[in-house]
Amino acid sequence: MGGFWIVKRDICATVFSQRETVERHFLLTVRVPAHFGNALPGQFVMVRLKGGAAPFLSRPFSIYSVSSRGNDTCLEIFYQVVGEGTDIFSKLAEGDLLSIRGPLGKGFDIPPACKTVVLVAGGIGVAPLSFLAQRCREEMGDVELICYLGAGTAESLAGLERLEKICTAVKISTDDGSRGYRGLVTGLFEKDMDRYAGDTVRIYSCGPRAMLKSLQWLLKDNPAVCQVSLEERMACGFGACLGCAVRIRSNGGGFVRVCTEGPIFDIRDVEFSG
Amino acid sequence: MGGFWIVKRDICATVFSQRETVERHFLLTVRVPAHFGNALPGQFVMVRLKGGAAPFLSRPFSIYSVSSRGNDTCLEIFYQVVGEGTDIFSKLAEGDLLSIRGPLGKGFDIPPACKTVVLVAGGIGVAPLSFLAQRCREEMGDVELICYLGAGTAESLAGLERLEKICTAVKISTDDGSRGYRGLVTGLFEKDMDRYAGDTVRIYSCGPRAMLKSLQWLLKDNPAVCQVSLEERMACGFGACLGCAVRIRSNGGGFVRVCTEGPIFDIRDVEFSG
Amino acid sequence: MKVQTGVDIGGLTLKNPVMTSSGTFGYGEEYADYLDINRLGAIVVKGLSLKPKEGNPPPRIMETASGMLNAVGLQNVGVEAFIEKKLPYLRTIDPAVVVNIFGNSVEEYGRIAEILNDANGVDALEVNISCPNVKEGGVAFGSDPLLAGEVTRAVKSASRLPVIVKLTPNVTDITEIARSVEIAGADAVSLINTLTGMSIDIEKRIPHLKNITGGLSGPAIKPVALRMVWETVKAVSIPVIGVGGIMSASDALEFLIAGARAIQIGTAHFIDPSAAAHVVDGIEEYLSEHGLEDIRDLIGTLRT
Amino acid sequence: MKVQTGVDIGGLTLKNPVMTSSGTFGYGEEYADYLDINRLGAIVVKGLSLKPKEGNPPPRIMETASGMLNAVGLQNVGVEAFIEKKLPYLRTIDPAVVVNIFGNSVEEYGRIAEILNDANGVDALEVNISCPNVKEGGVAFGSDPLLAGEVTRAVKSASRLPVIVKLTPNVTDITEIARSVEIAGADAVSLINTLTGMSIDIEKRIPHLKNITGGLSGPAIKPVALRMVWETVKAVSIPVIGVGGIMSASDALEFLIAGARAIQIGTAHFIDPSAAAHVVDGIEEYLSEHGLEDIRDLIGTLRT
Ligand SMILES: Cc1cc2nc3c(=O)[nH]c(=O)nc-3n(C[C@H](O)[C@H](O)[C@H](O)COP(=O)(O)OP(=O)(O)OC[C@H]3O[C@@H](n4cnc5c(N)ncnc54)[C@H](O)[C@@H]3O)c2cc1C
Ligand SMILES: Cc1cc2nc3c(=O)[nH]c(=O)nc-3n(C[C@H](O)[C@H](O)[C@H](O)COP(=O)(O)OP(=O)(O)OC[C@H]3O[C@@H](n4cnc5c(N)ncnc54)[C@H](O)[C@@H]3O)c2cc1C
Ligand SMILES: Cc1cc2nc3c(=O)[nH]c(=O)nc-3n(C[C@H](O)[C@H](O)[C@H](O)COP(=O)(O)O)c2cc1C
Ligand SMILES: Cc1cc2nc3c(=O)[nH]c(=O)nc-3n(C[C@H](O)[C@H](O)[C@H](O)COP(=O)(O)O)c2cc1C
Ligand code: FES
Ligand code: FES
Repeated sequence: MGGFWIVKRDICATVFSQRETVERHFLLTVRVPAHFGNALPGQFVMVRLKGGAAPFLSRPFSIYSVSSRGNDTCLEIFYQVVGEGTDIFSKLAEGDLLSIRGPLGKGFDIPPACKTVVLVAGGIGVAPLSFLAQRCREEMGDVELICYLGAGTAESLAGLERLEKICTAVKISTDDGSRGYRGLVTGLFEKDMDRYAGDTVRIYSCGPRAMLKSLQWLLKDNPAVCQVSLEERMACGFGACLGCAVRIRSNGGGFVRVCTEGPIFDIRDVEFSG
Repeated sequence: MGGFWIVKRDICATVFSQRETVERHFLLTVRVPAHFGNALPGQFVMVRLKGGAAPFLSRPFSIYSVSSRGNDTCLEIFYQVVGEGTDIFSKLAEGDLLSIRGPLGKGFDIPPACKTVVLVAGGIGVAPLSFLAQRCREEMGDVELICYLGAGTAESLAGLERLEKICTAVKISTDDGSRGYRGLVTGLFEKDMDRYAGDTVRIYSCGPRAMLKSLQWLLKDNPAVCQVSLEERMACGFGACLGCAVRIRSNGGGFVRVCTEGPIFDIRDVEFSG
Repeated sequence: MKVQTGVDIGGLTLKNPVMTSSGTFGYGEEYADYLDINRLGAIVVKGLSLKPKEGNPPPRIMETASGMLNAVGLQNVGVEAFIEKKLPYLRTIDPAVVVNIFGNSVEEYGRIAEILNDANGVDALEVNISCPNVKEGGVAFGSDPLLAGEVTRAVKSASRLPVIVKLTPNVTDITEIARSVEIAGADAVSLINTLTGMSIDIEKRIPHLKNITGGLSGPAIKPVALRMVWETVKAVSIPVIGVGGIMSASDALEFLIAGARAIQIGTAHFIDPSAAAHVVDGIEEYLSEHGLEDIRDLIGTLRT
Repeated sequence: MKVQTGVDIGGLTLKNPVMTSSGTFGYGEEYADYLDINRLGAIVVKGLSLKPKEGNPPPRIMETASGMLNAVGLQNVGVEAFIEKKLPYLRTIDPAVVVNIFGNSVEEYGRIAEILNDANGVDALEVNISCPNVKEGGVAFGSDPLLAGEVTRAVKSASRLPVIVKLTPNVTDITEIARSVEIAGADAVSLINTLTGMSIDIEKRIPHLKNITGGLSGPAIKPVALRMVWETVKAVSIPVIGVGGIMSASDALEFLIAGARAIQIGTAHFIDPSAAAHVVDGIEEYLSEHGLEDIRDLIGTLRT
């Protein structure tokens, strides 16, 4: 009940900077307490304007990076404007105050013996995967990092710059073919898929539900372990409201909480039709 | 339906500056369209954060001044923080956007033959009276302007500086006697009251309801005309919601709308007990 | 794309489904300078009684989270003064004019309806059996299916105009009341009126409203209004008009998709007096963006 | 000034009137890291049924203006697993433990109450006859005074514990239900549960919630909750617990002044998990600033 208790309280964080990277995608940097340095890739935070009336509920965002800048610890969130809440956040500027809860949830699982890390990112799903790639590069030296990155058009490819610095290879798909492979990122991944098998390969994915569902189907005969980050509407983010239910196949096929038992799941355990 | 129609639409105004003058009293300056130059002392505006969720309803504020600064017309509002809405407004800074409706309501009535203008201001009630004093000085040359200004303590005397520049005399009262007369401003006024009679004298007042009520009582045998600015909770400010009812004695003793039939009333017509 | 936005409300034809709600739009003229009134489908005027009514003592309103409480108490000029002083203006404008009425007794409702038969310029009646802020009439009629039916019958048999009955949300089952007024001959129902609420000044330990309780309106109540509209659409065959917390075209579209034939905008006007015009624009845009040529292809298309 | 904040709720003694509300505080342990749980008067756990219940399919929640809709559907571990896995933690903490229960039939309510008689560490029962999100049980019992009374009698005769009955606001007259459960032996009532609401995705033209409708909670409903508490306080002699939209000490004080003997905090915990502790602090401050030595000198002091 000592330090640990204080650590979990919602913190008041100051916006350090914000900029639009590609259309309607914002990179938000906030100053946070040093313990955020322990955050794991795949974990998320709940964000709200300090004292603001709208949005009413906090919004969940994956951690895009945590880094030290001088004496400060900075948390990056990378998000797309899709509705009222993200629209309000897009107007944040330096000095504005946020209420932040986290880091929350489970992180990705990375076995030390892993030699090849494959990322399949759809749109803003790149956020947790980019953090994962960064950590892998930092902690696992010359691990092979292959990223499949999909977006609607060349102009909306999010997070590419950073991934290109970290990854062994970044393979791009766009729906309209304006850059890279023309089609869905799962189609691009499918062409290489047979190369990714065995105990030393791990696949990680995040993106729209339909994309994860087709990835699940693609992998049905491939033994490689694949973890995905799921999204669901959340009220609390720490297991109390039961709002973020998702159906899984194990454990008798019941509902689990994305915020607590997830957001990272084995892709084979997710019931996408449920 | 031409120019006039456009004039009355809610305008989007930019905050020019804001500062705290005395404790919990803020002077807010916003850039407004040029037609605000026609505003009359006693008129008010309804104010809301542009696009903000709280406060939900606009808040009414008297016009404290309108002036040209270069090519801009600037509206000043002088307000006290008393609740949620004014607390939110107190955080406004340069560049923030407001939605402003007005000028609304009727202004004070100043007969050209008036030689002596007496102001009785309680607390932030100084706002419309200061604007009135300013206009009188501008338009009526050497009119005698006597202001009775009351506050809780010397530190909370609002608007004094400006009034001292405009008025022939400013007489001060504080509840605790920390400056000027010790007691209520109506007590201070009462001592001089007999001097204010006749057709060339006009009395104007604004302040807490209890103060106006006792002023009404003081003036019961004094024939001088006295107008007061009343306050009531408002939703629309232009006569549509009937939220701002106040009981008057004329017209069969019914309710009238502060926003439309007021906010300026003859003190003898107001039913303070109703 | 030019879209067709006209709707028919039990014999009342509107060029678009956007109406103003009673008590929030005065007698229309208050808004003349604030928006182009002629863009609206219909105007519903402040509730009228047989005799003028002075309403409740102040304070009458109070802000709440995303909403407001009001206890105006149906202050109005009375039906005679309305015809003489307010109707002339309303005759000069384009939207349909709907007169909201209420009485102290079943007979009084009928009597007002009768008087309005001779008034040129009134296109429909809206019968308020749902005001929470007056002792007589109001909610007592609206929460009892039998009384609600009786009032409806009295107005219908007295009036030559289409009759809309306005329902209260302060009931266990709003569809029961809706069915009862449908059977009694109502041409349409509008819902919801305000939810009864309260707010307290903790310093003075008195209610913020002199009337103690008041009617809650605004975005806070929208989810309740939308649910009740959806339930009622399934329960009756007469048109349903959706009211409650509509601030934007997107809110209005929720009601239309749920099956409302038209919508009314109330409290939003206090926040932005031209709110209704923006809703008209937004509905048209949505229709053409979604390739819908006729608003009737949108109404009631919720998939559940 | 040291103030006395203890209250008695029909035999259940609380060191202060601040409780958490069912379904928003998990089984307590979820909050252990987020606030000093021992500051609270009582914890009400997530509603329990005889058998585990998996709840409704997602999406289960949606934000609304100053509120949220939920259709969790009473997902819970079941009474047996609760006793085995959740109660041990609850025995280690200081606040009173109130177990919220619901059943599919009158008998089932009684059966759960009976099972909990043997569970060490439970201080009172809260009987949920008001959940809008399940077909069985829930609101059907809560909107009929006779059924509400029957459920209350079944639980009272089966249980050795103080029994609080939790009422739904989705009724014409909440005092009628309150009086009925009082007569049936309830030791206290808590109100309100959520108002039934709905929200629609206008792009997909489907409800935002898979369950179509959900329960509205949060500040949006506070005025309605406060009004119902005030009405109920006047109608019954058993203690009333106020619930609905309480975000701050000032909100809680409104309910206490209106006559609530205690209050529950729900949705506010999602906005700030330590909300309840701030309310405890704020109430104490208010009492000492206002020279009130005992909270009982504040409760029910509204002047109307
Ligand atoms: C664990 C987790 C991590 C996430 N990480 C990121 C991230 O790094 N970057 C990012 O841009 N987004 C992320 N999201 C999604 C993000 O939370 C939503 O986009 C955001 O809450 C939308 O808020 P809004 O008010 O703008 O949209 P709303 O107006 O609430 O909704 C707009 C649209 O977004 C969908 N939506 C709303 N909330 C969620 C949600 N919680 N999950 C999925 N869809 C939702 C709605 O169904 C609707 O279609 C994450 C979600 C979760 C659960
Ligand atoms: C025509 C008019 C002109 C006004 N001019 C000024 C001005 O120049 N400067 C200034 O500081 N204030 C002025 N007021 C009062 C100002 O509108 C209120 O102080 C403000 O609305 C309070 O908002 P809030 O959200 O901070 O307070 P709330 O939290 O809403 O209420 C806090 C307290 O203020 C009182 N209050 C709230 N609204 C009003 C209101 N409309 N009228 C009177 N009391 C109210 C409440 O009863 C309560 O005691 C004027 C009011 C009117 C009607
Ligand atoms: C100030 C005010 C006055 C009202 N007066 C009436 C009235 O006279 N007759 C009536 O039927 N409804 C009246 N209502 C209810 C509204 O017409 C409408 O049903 C309700 O406010 C919900 O819609 P909204 O949330 O869009 O305001 C009034 C509402 C407000 C806010
Ligand atoms: C996510 C959620 C789950 C809830 N589950 C229950 C429940 O299991 N049993 C119950 O009696 N009430 C339940 N409620 C209702 C709350 O206990 C409370 O009565 C209601 O939310 C109003 O209070 P609030 O506005 O403070 O949240 C739930 C509410 C929410 C938001
Ligand atoms: S968000 Fe509340 S339990 Fe997951
Ligand atoms: S504020 Fe609406 S009528 Fe005066």
